[in-house]
Amino acid sequence: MTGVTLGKALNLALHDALQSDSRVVMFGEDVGNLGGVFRVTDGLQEEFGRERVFNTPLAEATIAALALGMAMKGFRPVAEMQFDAFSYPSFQQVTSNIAKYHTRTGGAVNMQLVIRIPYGGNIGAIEQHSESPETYYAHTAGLKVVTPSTPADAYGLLLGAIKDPDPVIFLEPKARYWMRQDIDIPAPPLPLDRAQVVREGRDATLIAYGPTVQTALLAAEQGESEGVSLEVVDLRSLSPLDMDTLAASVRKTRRAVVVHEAPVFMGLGAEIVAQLMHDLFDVLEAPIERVGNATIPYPPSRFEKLFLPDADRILEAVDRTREY
Amino acid sequence: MTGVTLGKALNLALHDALQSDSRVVMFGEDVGNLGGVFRVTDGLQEEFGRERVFNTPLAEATIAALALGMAMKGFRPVAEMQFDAFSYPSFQQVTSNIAKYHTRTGGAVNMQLVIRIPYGGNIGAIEQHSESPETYYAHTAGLKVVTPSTPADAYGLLLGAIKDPDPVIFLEPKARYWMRQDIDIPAPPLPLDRAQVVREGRDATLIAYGPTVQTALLAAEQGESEGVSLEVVDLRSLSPLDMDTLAASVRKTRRAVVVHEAPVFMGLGAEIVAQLMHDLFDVLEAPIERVGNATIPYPPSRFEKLFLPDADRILEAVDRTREY
Amino acid sequence: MAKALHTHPQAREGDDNSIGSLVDAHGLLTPEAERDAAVSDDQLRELYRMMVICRRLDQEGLNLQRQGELGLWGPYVGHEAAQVGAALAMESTDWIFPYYRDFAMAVCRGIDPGNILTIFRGLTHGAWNPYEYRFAPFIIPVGTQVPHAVGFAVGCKFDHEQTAVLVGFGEGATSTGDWHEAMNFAGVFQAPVVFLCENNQWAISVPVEEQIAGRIVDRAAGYGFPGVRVDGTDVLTVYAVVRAAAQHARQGHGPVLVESVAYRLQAHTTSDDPTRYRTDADLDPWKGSDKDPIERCAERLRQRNAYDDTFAVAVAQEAEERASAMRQTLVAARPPHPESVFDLVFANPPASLMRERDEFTSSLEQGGAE
Amino acid sequence: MAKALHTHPQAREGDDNSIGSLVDAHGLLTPEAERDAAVSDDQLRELYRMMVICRRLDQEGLNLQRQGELGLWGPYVGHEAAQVGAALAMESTDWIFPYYRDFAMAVCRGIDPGNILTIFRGLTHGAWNPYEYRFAPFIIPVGTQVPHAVGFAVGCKFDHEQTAVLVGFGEGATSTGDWHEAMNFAGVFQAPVVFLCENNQWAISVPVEEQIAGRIVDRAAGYGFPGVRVDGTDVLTVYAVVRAAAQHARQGHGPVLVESVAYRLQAHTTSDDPTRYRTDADLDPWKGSDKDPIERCAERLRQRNAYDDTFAVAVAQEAEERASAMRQTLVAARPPHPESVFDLVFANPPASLMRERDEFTSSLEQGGAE
Ligand SMILES: Cc1ncc(C[n+]2csc(CCOP(=O)(O)OP(=O)(O)O)c2C)c(N)n1
Ligand SMILES: Cc1ncc(C[n+]2csc(CCOP(=O)(O)OP(=O)(O)O)c2C)c(N)n1
Ligand SMILES: [Mg+2]
Ligand SMILES: [Mg+2]
Repeated sequence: MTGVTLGKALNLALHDALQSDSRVVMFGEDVGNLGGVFRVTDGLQEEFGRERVFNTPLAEATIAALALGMAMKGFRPVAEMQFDAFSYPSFQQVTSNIAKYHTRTGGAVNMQLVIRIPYGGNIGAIEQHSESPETYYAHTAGLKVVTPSTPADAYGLLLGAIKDPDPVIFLEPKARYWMRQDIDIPAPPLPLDRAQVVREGRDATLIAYGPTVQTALLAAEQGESEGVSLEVVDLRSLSPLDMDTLAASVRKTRRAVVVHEAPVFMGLGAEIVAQLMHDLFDVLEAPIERVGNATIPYPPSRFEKLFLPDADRILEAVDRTREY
Repeated sequence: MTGVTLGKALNLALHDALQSDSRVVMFGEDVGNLGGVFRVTDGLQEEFGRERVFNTPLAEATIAALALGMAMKGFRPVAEMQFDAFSYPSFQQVTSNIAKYHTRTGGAVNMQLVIRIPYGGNIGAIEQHSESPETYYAHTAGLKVVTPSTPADAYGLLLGAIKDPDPVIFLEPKARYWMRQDIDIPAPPLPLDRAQVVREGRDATLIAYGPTVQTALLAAEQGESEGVSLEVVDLRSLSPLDMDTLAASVRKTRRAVVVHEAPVFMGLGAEIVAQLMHDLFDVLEAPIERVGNATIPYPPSRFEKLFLPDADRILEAVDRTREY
Repeated sequence: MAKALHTHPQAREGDDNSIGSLVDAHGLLTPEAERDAAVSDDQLRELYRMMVICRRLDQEGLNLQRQGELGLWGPYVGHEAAQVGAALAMESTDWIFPYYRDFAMAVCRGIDPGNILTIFRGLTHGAWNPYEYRFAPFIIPVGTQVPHAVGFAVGCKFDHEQTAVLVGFGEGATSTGDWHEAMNFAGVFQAPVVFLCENNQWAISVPVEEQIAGRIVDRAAGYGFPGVRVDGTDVLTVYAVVRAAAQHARQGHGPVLVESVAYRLQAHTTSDDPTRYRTDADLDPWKGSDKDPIERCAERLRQRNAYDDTFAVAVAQEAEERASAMRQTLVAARPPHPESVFDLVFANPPASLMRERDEFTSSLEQGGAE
Repeated sequence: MAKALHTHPQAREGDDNSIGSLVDAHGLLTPEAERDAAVSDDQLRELYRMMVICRRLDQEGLNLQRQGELGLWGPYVGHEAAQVGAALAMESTDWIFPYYRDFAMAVCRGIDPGNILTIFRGLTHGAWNPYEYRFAPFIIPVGTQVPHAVGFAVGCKFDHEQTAVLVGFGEGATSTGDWHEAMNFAGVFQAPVVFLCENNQWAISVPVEEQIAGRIVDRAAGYGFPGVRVDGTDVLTVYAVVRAAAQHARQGHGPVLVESVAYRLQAHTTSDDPTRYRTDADLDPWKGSDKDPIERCAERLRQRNAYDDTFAVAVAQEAEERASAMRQTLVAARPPHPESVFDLVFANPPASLMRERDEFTSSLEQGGAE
């Protein structure tokens, strides 16, 4: 299929999952005839009916809890949170129940459910619509957390998440919903725990995920024109981290920069840096750099580009590792 | 005052704050005539009356929101969450409102409030009563996060938190409520952003906070008898981190181990390691080690000691840094 | 039923039904209540005036968004009676905790509309000092402002003030846990709060029947305080009922829930496409002049002989002027320095944040960005 | 009032008051309803039997805790009628979502009480397979199980099953946002749920009047479904009302709220010290045999001539035997291998977690701990 946007790829994955498994259901605010505020569920209610795809009242805690209850009843719920910050009301249900229910039932009950959360900034939005909540979820044991960076990955990862027997937080880089790619569908589900080298290089590794992968690739291109060869690794899975793939790349390049939109402080970069610098202490030529937001609430949109990673800031960080 | 427990020191700080500032109020579940499930508010309602110290309904989101509203009205609320995991219902109010209200009002409204949260394990409790939620709060810009490790610090830090014009998450190491110390009171408030070297040493630095400081000190003593000289730094402030104090210590010892009860993955140790290994790349003799919980929901209490840091595990980590 | 089991005496709906009895079965002020309310011609004209101005400002907001001057606009046409009626019903010493759509309330409180718009232009997250206007910031996470108002009101009560607190929210907000917790706290603490539900029958694309079980107004009884459902297109009713509710609250009788029923005539926001979920026919019952807040108010004024062309033209002209002043203020608004973002996080910022700020500033200077 | 404004037709309390009318002003089954319920002597004896057994198990739990065999015990004495009555009122094909205090419900469902106790001994977070008993795990975070039940019930409805779902919670739980959201969802989706509030008038030290504004039972009307307040010390009433409510739900008429009013006669848990917040005098009205679920049931049986010493002695003896069996099962329970903690996190665990497990195992072997 040609020119498929990331949003459309997600829509196709939901469609194929709803079609191939009658136990898959999809719900959330405005996912019905509106098709969601980003149109990811466009046309699904019409095709599959109101018991497969349905609107809920405005209550994220109970959207999550509904997923728990329906999963227990043998459905495979896919719940949508409308925006990153609006997933916070569900925090207790996700952390204290969804992440712990398998344990709590001695393994008897699977939490085969997906919570989709559009996240990230760069869309010129008002407050609360641009957050990067991955730290909150990745730190919570009992959850799997993934995020795609391309339409093809979006399709494959979402299928993989729906088929996985465990609860998956599926973070959708909302600024990339409109990114286009030719993709083959139907395609098999992708594994949930694998990072991918999306560009090979020699001089340093850029580690990115979700919205920042394209930014990292742009930086790598720009770097190339300036004579720097940058490898780019797309995490795809934020929890667990695929440290083997990361370590293999950094073992080769001996320098790295981690790039995300979330504040650097306690961002995912902290864990990646801590592990890589620990495991590759003797291999690294320079300390690993992190590029992310400052320790501030997400700024007014007029200023967001000044705080989000861009190719220049990434290349400056690369320079720091190379000039070390 | 002799033999004051950490719980009593908190009680004294609340008492002195209520007495010296008529705008201080204190509320939460069971903080009235019960004095809280840990007796931290013992006797306060009786002395100060039901408009200064009062029970609320069982609703943590609105306990936090009540603090916001009353702070805006010029009170200095101190809200209690009964246990770590029961702070999660307030996550949206804390993250989306309390942490952002000062920003949102152009600096006009101060969120001069404290949210007290007993945290950590090692008390043989049932599920949900032993969590270490500091990552969730420390990653949230707009909050200050502190935790005492001794009765004296408990008193001084809580006074400091109440007097600070910004929202403070005050984490209380519940397993240490019964730790005793002779303390001077009244004492001045402590600054909220300072770590403290609580034991000097040469061979490696143990970085700990809250419940693990005593464990680290124990390890240091044991280490001494084995001929290893360990410095122990108590973070006291989890956000911001006092990196100057940490760096100064590690610059001297050139080896470090971070110790906390939270899972290692995305725990506070990740940020500390990432910063120290970045800033002291050339100084360190070995990668910094982390000791904490596995990537699991908090285990049944029968097993908790196997998963929590103890002196042995800390010293093994020290050995790893020394044998590197 | 089961009264004998009732272990603690508490106010129940019916104990104080004076507020509920202000309106008839259609949610309109009864003739008797209208007489008692004694709203003067001048007051009614003031309500009319503010509604006309606010509708014009709403239109201008939409224009500005279409012209690329705003990132987003959330129209409130259809809400004029609720917002203007409620805001003007409150004393200037009272407080208002709005939700994001309560633009007209902000205007009634005297906040410069051009400044408010800087929020929707992405320049700031908040454009006024709440203490200056006794008007809290707009809140985006639905429902979360409701318990803030309760906390503030508890404070007012403890300070023995004669202050009432109005909190605005949509019917979708009543689905949130925060709303319920706030209702219960308000009842338990007998806080002086007026809960104003602006039921416009849609939460983005979700119609009220997929949103709410039962009736919102009926929930008040479950918290032991009065609830009243008013026709949200009649400004006189909203004004009189909210004024009575605020008085009730101020006098220490506890909270009141007012459900104002009207209709969201426009898209949820300019990002929304309502053609996907509702038809023109859905709107038809709400488009007539009998449902238009301004027309209805004009009609009431005419019946009082308090409306004439001179008045109407003067108001329309004032509305034009204020709309163009709003536009001018907006486009002239200078964005704050980006570094100011750091200064607004804390009242007492830690040194580490100030270091981040300095690095940011010097990288801006180097990069020459913006 | 304001019926004309009601834009969508929905069930309201009163539309179906058949459940509410089962009880009189004291929350007791009316003679008529009792006749209609046709609870046989054997059924009533079964209710009696399970209450006696469960009270004895409760006592044994307390003993075990005092003897250091349990870390914690949460007594449910006073709740026997509510828990046994409700659990036995449900069909075996129905589901129950309990809260942490619903031990007697678990016993009624056939779960081995000695196994349940392993939770309170710190060996596990959950001691049974929910599918085996149609009984969900105990939930500690207050109120959060209520929407789980609704989700499950929505699933039952979509699967066109004749299944009702009972969910238990304390009156403190009604203060949580989750409770309200669940009530609203249940109403919107017309889910087959019976909400059972075990109002024991205390949430640890917080008395119901500091907890709840209004009356819990009155809240059902606000969600458009029936609510009924029953005397929670009369097992026959609880049984008949919950059975009717479950039938109502199973037949597709939507949810029902049952508020069962009794009293927490013991400490909140063994960690609690109630002398700090209530006096013996507070308990007095609840200590008489007219408030004791077992005594009341015995009295009903006597009136039916269905109670004699042989029966009573046999039941008491069975209770003794089950208490000692429970103790034996508990003390004989072998703790699982600590590594099993890793195996229970996921159904499909990632390799990194299995590596952590292996490291843990080998460090255990080295350290020789436990
Ligand atoms: C907690 C939360 N969830 C979701 C959203 C996204 N959202 C913004 S407005 C809205 C609908 C609100 O409807 P209602 O409360 O009826 O107010 P209205 O917009 O109709 O005036 C939604 C779902 C949000 N802002 N906050
Ligand atoms: C969300 C949450 N907050 C606080 C607690 C601590 N806590 C445990 S039981 C309890 C009281 C519950 O009272 P109620 O719902 O009436 O049930 P009861 O214990 O009286 O049966 C509290 C506050 C908790 N478990 N969960
Ligand atoms: Mg609405
Ligand atoms: Mg109770």
